Amino acid sequence: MTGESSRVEARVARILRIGDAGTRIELRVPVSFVVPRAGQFVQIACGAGDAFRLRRPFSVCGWRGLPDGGEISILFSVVGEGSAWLDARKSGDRVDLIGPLGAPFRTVPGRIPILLGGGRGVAPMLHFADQIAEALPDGMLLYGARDAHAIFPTEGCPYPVYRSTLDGSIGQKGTVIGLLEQMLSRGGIRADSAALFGCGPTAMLEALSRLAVAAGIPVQVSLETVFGCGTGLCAGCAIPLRAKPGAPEDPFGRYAFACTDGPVFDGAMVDWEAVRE
Amino acid sequence: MTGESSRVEARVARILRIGDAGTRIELRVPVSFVVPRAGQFVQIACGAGDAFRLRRPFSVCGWRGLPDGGEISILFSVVGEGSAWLDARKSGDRVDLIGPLGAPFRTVPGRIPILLGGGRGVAPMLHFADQIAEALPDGMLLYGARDAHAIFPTEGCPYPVYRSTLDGSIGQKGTVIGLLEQMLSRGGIRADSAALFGCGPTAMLEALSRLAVAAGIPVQVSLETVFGCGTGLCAGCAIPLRAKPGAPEDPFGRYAFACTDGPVFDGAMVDWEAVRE
Amino acid sequence: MSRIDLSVEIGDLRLRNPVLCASGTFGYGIEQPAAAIRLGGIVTKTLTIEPRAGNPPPRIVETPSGMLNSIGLQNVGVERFIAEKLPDLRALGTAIVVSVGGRSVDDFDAAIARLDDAPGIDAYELNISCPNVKEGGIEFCQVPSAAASVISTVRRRTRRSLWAKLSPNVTSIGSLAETCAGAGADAITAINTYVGMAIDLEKRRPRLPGVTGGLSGPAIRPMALARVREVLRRVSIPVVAVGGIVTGRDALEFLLLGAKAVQVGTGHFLRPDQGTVVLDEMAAFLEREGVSSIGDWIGSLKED
Amino acid sequence: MSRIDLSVEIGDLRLRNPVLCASGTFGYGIEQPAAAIRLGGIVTKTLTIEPRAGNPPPRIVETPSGMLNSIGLQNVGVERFIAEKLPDLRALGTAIVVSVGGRSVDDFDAAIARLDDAPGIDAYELNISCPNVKEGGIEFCQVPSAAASVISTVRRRTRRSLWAKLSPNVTSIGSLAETCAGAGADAITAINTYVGMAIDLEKRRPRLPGVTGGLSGPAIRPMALARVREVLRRVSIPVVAVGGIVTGRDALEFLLLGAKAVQVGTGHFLRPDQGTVVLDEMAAFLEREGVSSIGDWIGSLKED
Ligand SMILES: Cc1cc2nc3c(=O)[nH]c(=O)nc-3n(C[C@H](O)[C@H](O)[C@H](O)COP(=O)(O)OP(=O)(O)OC[C@H]3O[C@@H](n4cnc5c(N)ncnc54)[C@H](O)[C@@H]3O)c2cc1C
Ligand SMILES: Cc1cc2nc3c(=O)[nH]c(=O)nc-3n(C[C@H](O)[C@H](O)[C@H](O)COP(=O)(O)OP(=O)(O)OC[C@H]3O[C@@H](n4cnc5c(N)ncnc54)[C@H](O)[C@@H]3O)c2cc1C
Ligand SMILES: Cc1cc2nc3c(=O)[nH]c(=O)nc-3n(C[C@H](O)[C@H](O)[C@H](O)COP(=O)(O)O)c2cc1C
Ligand SMILES: Cc1cc2nc3c(=O)[nH]c(=O)nc-3n(C[C@H](O)[C@H](O)[C@H](O)COP(=O)(O)O)c2cc1C
Ligand code: FES
Ligand code: FES
Repeated sequence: MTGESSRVEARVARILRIGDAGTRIELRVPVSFVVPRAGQFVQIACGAGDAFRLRRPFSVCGWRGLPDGGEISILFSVVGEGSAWLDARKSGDRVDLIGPLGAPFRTVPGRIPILLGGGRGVAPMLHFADQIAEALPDGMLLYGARDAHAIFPTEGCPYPVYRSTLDGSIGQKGTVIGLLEQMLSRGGIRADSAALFGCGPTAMLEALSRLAVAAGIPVQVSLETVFGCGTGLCAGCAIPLRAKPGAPEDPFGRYAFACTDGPVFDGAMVDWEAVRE
Repeated sequence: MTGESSRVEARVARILRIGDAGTRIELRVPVSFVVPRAGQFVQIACGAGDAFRLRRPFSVCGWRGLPDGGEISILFSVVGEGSAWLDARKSGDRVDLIGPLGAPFRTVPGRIPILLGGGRGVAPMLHFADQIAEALPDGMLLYGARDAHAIFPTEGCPYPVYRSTLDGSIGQKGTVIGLLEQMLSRGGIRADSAALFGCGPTAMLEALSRLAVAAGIPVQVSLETVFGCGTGLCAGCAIPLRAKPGAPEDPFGRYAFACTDGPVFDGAMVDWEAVRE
Repeated sequence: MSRIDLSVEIGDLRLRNPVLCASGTFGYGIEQPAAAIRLGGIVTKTLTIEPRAGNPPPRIVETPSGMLNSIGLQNVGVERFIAEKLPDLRALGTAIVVSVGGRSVDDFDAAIARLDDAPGIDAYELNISCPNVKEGGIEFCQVPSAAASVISTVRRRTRRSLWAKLSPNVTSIGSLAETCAGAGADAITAINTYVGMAIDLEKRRPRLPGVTGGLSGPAIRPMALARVREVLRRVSIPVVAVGGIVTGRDALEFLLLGAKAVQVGTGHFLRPDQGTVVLDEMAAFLEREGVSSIGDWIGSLKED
Repeated sequence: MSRIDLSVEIGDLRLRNPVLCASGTFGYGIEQPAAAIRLGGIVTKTLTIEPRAGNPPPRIVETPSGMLNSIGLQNVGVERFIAEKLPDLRALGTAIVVSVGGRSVDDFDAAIARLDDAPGIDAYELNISCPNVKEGGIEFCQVPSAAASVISTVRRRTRRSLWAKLSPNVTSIGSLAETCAGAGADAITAINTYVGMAIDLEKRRPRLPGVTGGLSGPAIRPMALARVREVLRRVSIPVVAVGGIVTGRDALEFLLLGAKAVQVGTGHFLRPDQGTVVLDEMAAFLEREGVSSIGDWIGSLKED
């Protein structure tokens, strides 16, 4: 990871509240900031100075390169004090962040990328689509949300976007996993040529991974847990993994670190029972 | 104290930075707020919400009654996080305060009030002048500051203002105590008809009290110490007092509470050696 | 007013709600009558048989999410309390818990003997855990036998309820609680402050003249929770929880663990009526969650 | 770079400056090489003779001005450490302190025996104070004789420097330090985390699967200061201070008390190079105050 991430004083370029869906913030970073890859995240110091607060992790949802640096964008919802602080920023404000961090999504040679975003989990998927669409133009994005109000705009997305909402107010009624199952069964997506990439609520990622494993489709998921440092120092961000079949027993390998080994994991390797507990 | 103080959501009416001298903030309070008397203070919650911070005490420096409430003004300097927070307020912002609190200055029947303010200690003296000038028009204000830059404007003051600065850049060169001694020796102030009222650095108040006691002049001083509650609950704000001559021994009476017994004390009763330690 | 039944019982003593003030953070209980009449009970500033001057200033230092105090039990003494404070306190109609301290077993015994003649006191809280008064050597709590001897001595003196207030500055607060229960305590109050200190770098001196003080406030809440849990696992007498409680949610955490009541301390310095804020927030939360009686909430934490 | 002489000696070990990282908060010391090469020394994550899986997630809870952790000593084990981490660590040229833990005296002994064959280790820090690993019953520190037996056993095994890392969750950390010095420790590291817990009200469950965790961060600094002072008053071997140090000023407070060096722990989660921030702030302060050698500052607190 050395040299790949740095701490920068970013500036808020734009901040936009998108209905119930949350907030999109675009942050200007200097050239020292390495181009982030989809699935990577940044650690933001949410709160200036006096009070102690751990940094908060946010996935990068877009990148725009500029001659003297670039802009990263983040989609987020307010769930507590840290995200409320971020939501209160105004254009021009400073934001202290570290990044890009973590292991990104990786395309699977010979397979068509099927991206699945649940709720604000659509963020890294939009970034992934931007990053790979030129090389892999046949991909698509399946995007599930609670209802029409909770949908982030996906206009610029280079992939076709298929949507689902729980109440059917936009797109197909039901979950994004239901949508995927339907497309698999109707042949819109073929198990032998697809690779699945997901980000969203843990229950969705578990369902996605089980489905993928059952259907023999490669699957990568971006997982969240509570972070201490986000930089591989504290061992706080444990993700339980299954033992590799046939591999020697390795107690240390029971838990991987979401911040450095992840946040993107092979969905087949995650021990979902233990995650759920 | 019951019924005399209340917690209110004040609004910043005006905030004004006065060079090196500090900041003047004017806060709109509702009718429930009792008219403050000079020497009283308010306890301000400097910092909104999340982080724990004890309230900070500030003397009232002025009062303007309005049909539906009033405005209190405060003069302050930034010395730490609490005062920095207050300094960052903008007009219209909310400020949670409790007041008015504490024992005010009290005029001495038959004696001409001589008010002495050192540095930002001038704040309650300006308020006191406003409050008593009509009834006692012969008073005066002696105001000492570090230099010309550190002087708060005193235009509206109903009393004549005599100034001193340590570097002589405005008024007489030296301390405000030097100025007082000079006026006493030249007869501008007469020991047999004056009462002294002071607020400022502890060393100044000690010198003032010693001088007053030696000259047989009544003296009241407003003292600062670290406050816990400001409302008489914690016993944190101890001011060491001399034993009353001839009174029965009273260990409890060794320390008075600056927030309820004070902040204004009889300068002759304070045990200055113990304060200084 | 809440429709939820908030009343709790600490041994024989019924409180109309489980929110009390913590000793030393609400004066003698009469300084803020409007708040005091709504509390479940009032715990007074710790009283000693003789008046005490307390420690020299400064007595307070703010620290991250907390504060240090070194008041040194400044108080008017039992005699003046009975004459000057108790009548007003009784007039409030709130349950009265008188906190008692001392440097020796005899001090405690004498104070209780005198207080026992005064009517209207519902319980005594024995402050055997003050970190700021150490003339006698160390805190009583640091020597369990000393703690036990205070309790068993005053137990013989009074029929009123005895709450033992414990220090967290010990290896095992659970076994200390057991000792106190065995010696005749009717309830345990946990916890008093943690020993701490602060330094003035510019002056190269401790900020408190007595060097160390007691740490309180939100900073200590996670530790207080763990300490209260240790006590609850070891004794069956009621436990009154204190330590960093500033909001209704904070209070509900301790009740969920199994504490029968809570005390609000440093929170009162944010607002003199913070105890009532805690009470109102607590009731509103329970109402939202559909809990109709506080008894259903107390001790309902699910540990696997 | 500073013109001030910042070097200190912990027994035989000379450090170029007194700022180290705290065990478990800076990985194995190789994750942030740019910061690591500037520190006075690196204390590794606690290693055990066998690799350990650690505790199930979540392992971290934020609290007022601090955090709880329940990592459970997840580590690669001594063998893999020597093979995979130590070479890179040695390449940094910073003093290396390997933290060692275990459930039994034999665990410690076996780990030290294996590590002693590996070159380039300057000292061992014996973690006898982890609140999150209790299979063996309780913390070693809670039973002074158990602590002593760990130290005296490994003392016979190695000639390298032994630092005993103490728990604050005891009645008298001073007498514990004395016991450890008597058993052969060359230095004392104080303090490890305070036992704490947090509750999820909505789920009515503890936030950590193991219920309790260790509290660290600025919240504990006032207590750490008082604990370090207790240790300093009881032993003459060097003391390395840790607990809530996040700024250069924080570090200077502990040095003023008499600690010979400090460790930055939770501070690293604010910035992975927080140790160097502490170092630079410290040097700038001393320069402003006209202190030319850190030795003149250490222990210069004026207590009346
Ligand atoms: C790798 C990664 C990428 C993320 N990307 C995004 C993103 O793109 N957009 C976005 O809105 N959020 C994202 N999150 C979640 C985000 O970090 C949390 O919402 C944020 O930390 C909450 O901080 P807070 O102070 O507002 O709330 P807190 O007060 O800290 O927490 C509010 C609630 O959220 C829970 N919580 C806190 N942290 C997490 C977490 N990491 N996972 C699950 N629950 C948590 C708390 O227990 C609490 O119930 C990501 C998290 C991770 C680990
Ligand atoms: C009755 C009373 C009236 C006051 N009136 C005014 C006023 O009108 N205008 C004004 O500017 N200030 C006034 N003060 C002082 C003011 O309360 C402090 O400046 C303020 O609390 C500092 O808060 P802070 O968070 O900015 O600084 P902190 O970070 O709390 O402190 C900064 C420095 O000031 C010291 N300090 C903190 N509180 C006090 C105190 N009470 N006395 C002396 N030193 C302290 C600290 O030890 C530290 O060195 C008054 C104080 C009292 C007790
Ligand atoms: C200023 C102050 C004074 C205190 N005085 C006493 C006291 O006289 N007797 C006592 O038993 N506890 C005393 N305490 C301890 C509190 O009652 C309480 O146990 C402790 O502060 C922890 O609770 P908190 O975090 O809610 O304040 C005092 C605490 C403070 C902050
Ligand atoms: C996430 C985390 C992991 C820790 N792991 C260890 C450890 O493995 N061994 C150890 O001796 N101390 C460990 N500690 C304790 C620290 O080394 C330090 O003693 C404590 O956190 C107090 O310092 P701080 O407030 O600066 O963090 C850990 C602390 C944290 C926060
Ligand atoms: S969050 Fe600290 S190692 Fe991952
Ligand atoms: S500041 Fe609490 S009694 Fe005065």
